[in-house]
Amino acid sequence: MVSRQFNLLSLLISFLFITIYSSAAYAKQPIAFSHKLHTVQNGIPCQYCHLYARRSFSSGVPPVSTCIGCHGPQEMKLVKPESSEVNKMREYWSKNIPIPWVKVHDIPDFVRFPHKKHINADSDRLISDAGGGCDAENAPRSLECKLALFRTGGDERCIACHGDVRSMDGMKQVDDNFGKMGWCMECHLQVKGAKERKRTGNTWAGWFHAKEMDIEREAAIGLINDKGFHNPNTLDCLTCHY
Amino acid sequence: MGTASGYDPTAGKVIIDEHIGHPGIKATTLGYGEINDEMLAMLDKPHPSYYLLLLGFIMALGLGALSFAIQVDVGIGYSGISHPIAWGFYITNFVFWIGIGHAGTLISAVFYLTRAPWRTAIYRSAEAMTVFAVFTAGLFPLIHIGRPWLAFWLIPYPNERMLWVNFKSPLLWDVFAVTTYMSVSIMFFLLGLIPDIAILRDEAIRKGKKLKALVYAPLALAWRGTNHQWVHYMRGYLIFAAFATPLVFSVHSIVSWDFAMSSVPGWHTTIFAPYFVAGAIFSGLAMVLTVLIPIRAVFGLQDYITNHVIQSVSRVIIFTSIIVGYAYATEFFIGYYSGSPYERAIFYYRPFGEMQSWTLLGDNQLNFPQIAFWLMVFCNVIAPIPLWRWKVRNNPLAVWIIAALINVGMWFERFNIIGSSLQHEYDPASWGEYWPTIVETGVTIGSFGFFFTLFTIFVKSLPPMAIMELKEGTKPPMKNNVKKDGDG
Amino acid sequence: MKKGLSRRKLFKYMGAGGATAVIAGCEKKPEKLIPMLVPPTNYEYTPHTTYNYMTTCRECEAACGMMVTTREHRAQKAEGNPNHPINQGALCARGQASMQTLYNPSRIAHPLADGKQIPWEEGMKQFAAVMQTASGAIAYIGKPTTGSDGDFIDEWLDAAGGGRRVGFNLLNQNSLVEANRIAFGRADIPEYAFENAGIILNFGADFLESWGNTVENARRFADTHAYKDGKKNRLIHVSPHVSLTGAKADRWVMINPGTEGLAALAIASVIREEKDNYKFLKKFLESYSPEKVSEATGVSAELLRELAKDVIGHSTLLALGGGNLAATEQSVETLTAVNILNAVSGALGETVRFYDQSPSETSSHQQIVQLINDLNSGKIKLLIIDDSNPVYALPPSVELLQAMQKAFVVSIVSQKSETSHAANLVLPALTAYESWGDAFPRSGVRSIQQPVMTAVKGFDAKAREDILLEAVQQVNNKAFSGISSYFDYLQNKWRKVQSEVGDTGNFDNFWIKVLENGGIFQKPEYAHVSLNRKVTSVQVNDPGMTAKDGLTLIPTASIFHGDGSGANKPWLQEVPNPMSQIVWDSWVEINPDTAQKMGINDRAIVEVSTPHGSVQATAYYHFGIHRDAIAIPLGQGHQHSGDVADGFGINVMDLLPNNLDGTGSLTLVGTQAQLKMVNDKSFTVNTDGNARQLGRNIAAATTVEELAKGGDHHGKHARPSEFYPDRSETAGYYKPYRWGMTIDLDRCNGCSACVVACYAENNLPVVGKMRTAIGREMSWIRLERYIEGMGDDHETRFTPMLCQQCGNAGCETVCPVYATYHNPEGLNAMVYNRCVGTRYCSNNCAYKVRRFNWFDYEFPSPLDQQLNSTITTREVGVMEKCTFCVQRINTAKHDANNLGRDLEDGEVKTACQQTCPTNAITFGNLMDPESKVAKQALRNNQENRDRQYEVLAELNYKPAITYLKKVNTREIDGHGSEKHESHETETSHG
Amino acid sequence: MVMGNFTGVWGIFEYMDETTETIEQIREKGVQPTVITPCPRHEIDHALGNPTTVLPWIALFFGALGCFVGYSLPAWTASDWVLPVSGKPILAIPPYTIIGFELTVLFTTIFTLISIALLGIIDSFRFPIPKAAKKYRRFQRDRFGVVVRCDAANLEQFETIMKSNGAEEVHVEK
Repeated sequence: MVSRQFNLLSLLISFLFITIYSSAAYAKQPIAFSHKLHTVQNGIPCQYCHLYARRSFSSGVPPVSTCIGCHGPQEMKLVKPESSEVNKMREYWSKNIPIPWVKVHDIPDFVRFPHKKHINADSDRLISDAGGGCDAENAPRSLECKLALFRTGGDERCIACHGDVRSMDGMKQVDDNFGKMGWCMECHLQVKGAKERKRTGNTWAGWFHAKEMDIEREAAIGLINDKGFHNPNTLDCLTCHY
Repeated sequence: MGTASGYDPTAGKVIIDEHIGHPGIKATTLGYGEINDEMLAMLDKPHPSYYLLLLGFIMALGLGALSFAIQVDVGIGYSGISHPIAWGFYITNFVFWIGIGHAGTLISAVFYLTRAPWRTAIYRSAEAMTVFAVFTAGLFPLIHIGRPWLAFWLIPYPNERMLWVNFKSPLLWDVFAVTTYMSVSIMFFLLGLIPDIAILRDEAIRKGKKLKALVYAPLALAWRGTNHQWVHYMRGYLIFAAFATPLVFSVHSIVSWDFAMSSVPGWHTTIFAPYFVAGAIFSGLAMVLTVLIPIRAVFGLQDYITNHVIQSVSRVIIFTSIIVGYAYATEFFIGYYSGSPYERAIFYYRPFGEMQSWTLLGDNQLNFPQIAFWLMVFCNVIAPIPLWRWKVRNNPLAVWIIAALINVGMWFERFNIIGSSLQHEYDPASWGEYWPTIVETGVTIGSFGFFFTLFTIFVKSLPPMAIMELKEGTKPPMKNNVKKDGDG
Repeated sequence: MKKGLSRRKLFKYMGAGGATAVIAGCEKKPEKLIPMLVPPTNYEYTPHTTYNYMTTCRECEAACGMMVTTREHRAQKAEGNPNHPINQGALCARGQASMQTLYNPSRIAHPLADGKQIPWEEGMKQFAAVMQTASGAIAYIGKPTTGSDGDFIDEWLDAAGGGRRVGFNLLNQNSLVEANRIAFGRADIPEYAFENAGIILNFGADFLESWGNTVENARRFADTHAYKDGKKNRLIHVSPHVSLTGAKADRWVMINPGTEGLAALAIASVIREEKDNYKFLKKFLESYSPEKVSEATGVSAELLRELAKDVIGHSTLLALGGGNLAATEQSVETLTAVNILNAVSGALGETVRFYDQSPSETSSHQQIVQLINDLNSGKIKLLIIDDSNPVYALPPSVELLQAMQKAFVVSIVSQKSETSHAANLVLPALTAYESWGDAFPRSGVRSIQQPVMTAVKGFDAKAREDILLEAVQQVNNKAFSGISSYFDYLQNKWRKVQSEVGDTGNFDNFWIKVLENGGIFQKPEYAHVSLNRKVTSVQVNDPGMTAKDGLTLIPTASIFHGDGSGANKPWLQEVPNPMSQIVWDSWVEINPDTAQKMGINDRAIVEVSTPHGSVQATAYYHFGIHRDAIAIPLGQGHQHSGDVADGFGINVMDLLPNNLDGTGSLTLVGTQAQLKMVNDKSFTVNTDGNARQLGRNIAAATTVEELAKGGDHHGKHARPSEFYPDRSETAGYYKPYRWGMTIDLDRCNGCSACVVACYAENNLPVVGKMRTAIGREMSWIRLERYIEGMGDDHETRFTPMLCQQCGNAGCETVCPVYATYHNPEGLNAMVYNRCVGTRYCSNNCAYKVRRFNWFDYEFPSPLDQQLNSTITTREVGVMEKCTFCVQRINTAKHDANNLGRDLEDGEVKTACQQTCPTNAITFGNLMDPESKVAKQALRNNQENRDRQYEVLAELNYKPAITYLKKVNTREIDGHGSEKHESHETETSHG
Repeated sequence: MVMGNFTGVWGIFEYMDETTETIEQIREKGVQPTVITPCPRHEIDHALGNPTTVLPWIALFFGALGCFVGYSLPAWTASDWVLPVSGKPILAIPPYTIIGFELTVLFTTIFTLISIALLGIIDSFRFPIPKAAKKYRRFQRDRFGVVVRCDAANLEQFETIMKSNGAEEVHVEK
């Protein structure tokens, strides 16, 4: 009797567990494309294929012509002429149908996420040190590590949010709460002056005229950067929601 | 036994016999067992007409639920609320039901503290009314808002968005005031019920009704009636009463600040808090009478809810009616005296409608707010005037008619405030009109259905009068009637 | 529509049931990522990025330059081409709505034969077959054109065996051209240099609505008429009807219909006497002395003399006439009289300048009449009609429809219309925004029209010229040899243009320059003209319309619908007419005095009948109309123009006879109508809650005298000291931006282009007539129209009302969830996805500029393709409002940030500001003392401080929008309506 | 102490004056009886020597706590993410007073209710009642009960007092 109840309970728990964590599984894609193969073994940088990342809001899914550029039609015997997965791509190409990839990293429609702002951001100037080093072994997705990756730039900057795509055979969401507001805020709070803006902006302004104090603080918290222009406000709601 | 109190035509005055329990309440001459049995008899298997009545109320409730379902499906736009009248029937209903919810706590807390013994017979029902009315009122913000599925965002809870709520918003005060009031009313109601449920439990066991006993036993919280329990209980009750009293006055004040804190002409006045509180008590007591006078007739409770009780409630109604009438007059005076063109315009608009010169030429038509205004004045200021006469107060039918009118009037008072001010705000180019649609009417009917369904179920499932307090108010059984010899 | 219980609905029901608990099963259906097969290679393309293409607006004949914003290869927003000399970056409401020409749901998607869908091949076969049999008996009705397409069609008709082209334009300027020929020997339309005028006498020309190029007129008029340096030039409106133009006038002189010419000559006679010039006119003008015409015109001789004195005292005069009000039987004579007045007062060469060449093409109604006769007699076998809609726009008494049945009618159109409905064969044409073309509207302006996108998906259409080319090449293989498409033809034409403008370089380079620039623009050359001595032979008579039985019917040209082509655009139906504030309808303007005498209520349904027909429409009380006249706007009452147009309002053309004036143009004014009240209530929807501002100073005005006094200017008063410190003292606040706006009410003429621009930019849904009736219109900016005074001496004021981005906003504090708050850049932020929809903010907004999504509004396909992808499209239950086009601010900031700098003044333009023809709206950073907006808004500004005010400043909401008062040249007598002294309020002090 | 091992006397009374008399006599013996009544009566309280309760202090403590939370929660949330609204101060005391008041009332009442229940439970251990008395079903209706816990030696003494005062029934539990 007891054991049956226990079984039922454990079934329920595991069901919930699976439903909640199923997002961490690889999404089923029309073609078993391996990021690992392309990036690590062949050394292709992210922005070779996702070519709009530095220029646009969207990073851009590579057009099929990019794939065919290396793999070529089967008769040309370029790269992997016999691979069945690559042939799937060739079939799409020959039929003039774009590949219906499944979107893994999705953010709600009411959020404006400009890839270009993040790719082009001058991390040294904008991001303050989170304090504490990155423990890449035990906590690769900790805030410190993400910031470290971001500051490294290049492909590492992509990894900061999308996870280590270079180790993935398919594509999966690494952070469970990817695209949630708190997840974004984690890093947005690390921008110079952001915490000060958020917390102490001017709590007492209503009761004490705090002009001098604030102007001093403004310089101290780095609202104005070394080039003399104003750092972007990463905390304003209208930065992302409009 | 004789009449406890009454009008003696020969003497031409009311004769109150000071020696019998509480003057005017016959039940105070009954014995403990007698009270117990009579009260429990009320919970006996009901007459078939009871189910018919209940069915009617449930159908009204169903109509409301259906209307709301349609509204959620099609969009809030299926109601008549619009621009610039963004609040309409729903907020009117909300304020109305919150107002109804004031009588219970007022009677059970304020009159407890002021030791008004005539409350004993009616406070349980009034408290139940409070709880149900606040339930009903609490539904309306959900019905009203555009995205009810996100209503939980109004609660300050830690979330991954790192966002909190705006404590400067009067609506958030409302959230706190209404939830606190709801919690306190429910707790107060349950607190009062504990000894009575223990009675029910023991009676059920005594009569061998095991199922009932099983239901009542946990609700009675192991109540034994020992002196230790009584000490905590009575002190706790006093604390509840002491804290509920300011709460009663605060809730409707805070509801009134939903309006008074805005800059809408006709809303932005300091008189709103007392005005709303008086109105709430006014409407709440009227609802008590509207509900209890029929119950008294059906159950034959003339010994408990005597004419004296009705008279006492009527007196408070007269008093609050005067306050409300005075507030109406003050609003107009301030509107005039402020010199603000916006205020003056709105207080012209409420009674008389569009001013000739507001439109290009003429077209002075009577509109919904004007109907609401004159109904309000008639029902709230003029209709209670006959209550000044003792004869009217002593006639339950007349009192019931007046109380029902007051309920109508108070509903229209809220509509008058909400509906008319929003129609004529600052920018004349954005003035508009408001007419409810079938959805709002359906939900409004449904809210009455909800309230009365709950109340009807209550009447037959829990003792509608506090048995324990009735006993407390009556003469205790004495072997040697040395000190009191009231059996006249 | 989805069937069954969708996910959102499920959530809704659950939410409704209180079960808002987070459930594990609420996973989203994964979205698909569809890449491109091949990225465009011939030019750089980046998704989510704006590309602008220069083209030419073809909504009317004015040919304004247009810059179309495209994203993902979809045109999303039309703006004026800033290089273009005519409109200089601005567009009117119709130009803004051109995107709905492109994405109109009532566009024709497939070739139709007798209303049935057929494949293209079959359609072309039918067309070619008919062409072959009809050789030589072909007629083409098209919009009058100034570009190469006119030549093309002429050549095409030759190649097809001969035929004739008839231009059709209801509101043409033929009478003016003819009058100019008579008076100055130039059959041309001159340039009207408003900016040189000291006083403008307008004899009924609606130059801000329908007469000439309204965008250019508005700009140049505002430049002279707006208050500047302590003075203001006046516009005097001499007309039986106050239109939008009349509303902007400083004085309205009510005149009997059709007698403008008499008045003009009377004024001219006084001026001539004073100046003693033009001796040959002495005798002629003496016969039109003020005393003699006073009775016919209904204007006292003293007033005419006073006007003449004004003209002399404020030279140079610009006298204007023409348009629909002048379209009487003696329109040529009337306009000749205006020409005489211009000449006598010395306006020639100053304010009225003729170009050295006259490119304008004349089209006259007479040609149509001739065509109808030929159709009836069987001389025309094939009739080709393009996007013009003569079946709708001509009175039924012309009997075009009956005549069309005698021939095979091919309609090559993009939009459904009454004409295409009557056609035997309908071939879907591309709109002007998907095809090539050009326009040469006047000397020195050569404007190119290039496709800004490929054909809208789902519409199997071809360019009009290409259809014709293909058909003629099927019939005649020698036709257009070497030309495979109209594009080739056009390029050949532009090779000639290249040589004309003296460019000797490579044509490809020239062509790219043209496309980048939107055309080739040169300074116009002017020719000297003088008054013809033969003008004395012109006889101006008293038409005596007022003496006749009945009321004179004046069809007015609508600012939105033109001759009816605007009616199928949802935006133009939804945006209230600036004068009447009525939407989705027609109305009969009637003077209240007349109406009350006849017992007709405001908004009653009246039956208007003439000998030629009768219609039922809503009576609208309008002070600005002659007591013996009624006015009905053109453009509504369609029957076969798609769902948006059909069944709304009435077509005034049903009432008109087939009368012609001296040039063969249709006369619009002169029919006598009878009025009868049918029902005293009507379902006409107007968006203004009240036409009166009750002394509340929302649309404030001052006078020149007042300003000259100075002294008590409001700028002197500092802002009241505050209990709480200013937000600019908060860390991070207003640094470096505090966005602000000024709106100059003296420049605003109520054209409502800003309103349509806002619809286009911000994905505002169109809600329709029923929902507008209960106040559900979604417009973020509305043009408030207030009427001051009573009777003839009334004044109309316009105020664009949009979110004021208040410093101490009423809306913010009442929101329980911080969905709206004061942003560090001074914007009143609205976070749509945080909103739960309590709507308290809307209640507490004194300006009532917040709009609520009562439903999930639909954008019927293909209108959804126009949606701006840079902002969120809001869902049901969410409040929305203007945030100064924050998407534009953010986009500009992204770019500036990448360049490592702050934004500069003028870098961000809001949609309303961008399109304003008169530059009434200025937007920018208030913290930058050098910015244009700061100069206008700051209290220490010498020039503007006397005019600055904030709407409802006494509420201390501290709006970020500063209005500049309208400047009147006279006092409007005592706010007629506000006898009730309680409504008098102090002027607000900022 | 275990509930089962109750040693003492309990009696059932019909009349209140007899009950009070009994209580007074028992107390004279130095024993505090537990009295079961259908409703609270001051006479019985007086007879028992006006017992008091710790409840008001609990209410005071939680009321103060509620008040503190009511002010500090809004103040902390407002300054955790500064979002200025309508030019109002970030820490605005008047609106927070409302929250403070509401939470004071809420905390007080919730904890009063909980305390009544808890104190009742504690007292039922401190002053146990024999099982038979619990099963007697007329105390809630119209009978008074007096329960005396005592050593076996004193049982008779209390039984006599009760009987002499006219108890309906007297039970001795050993």
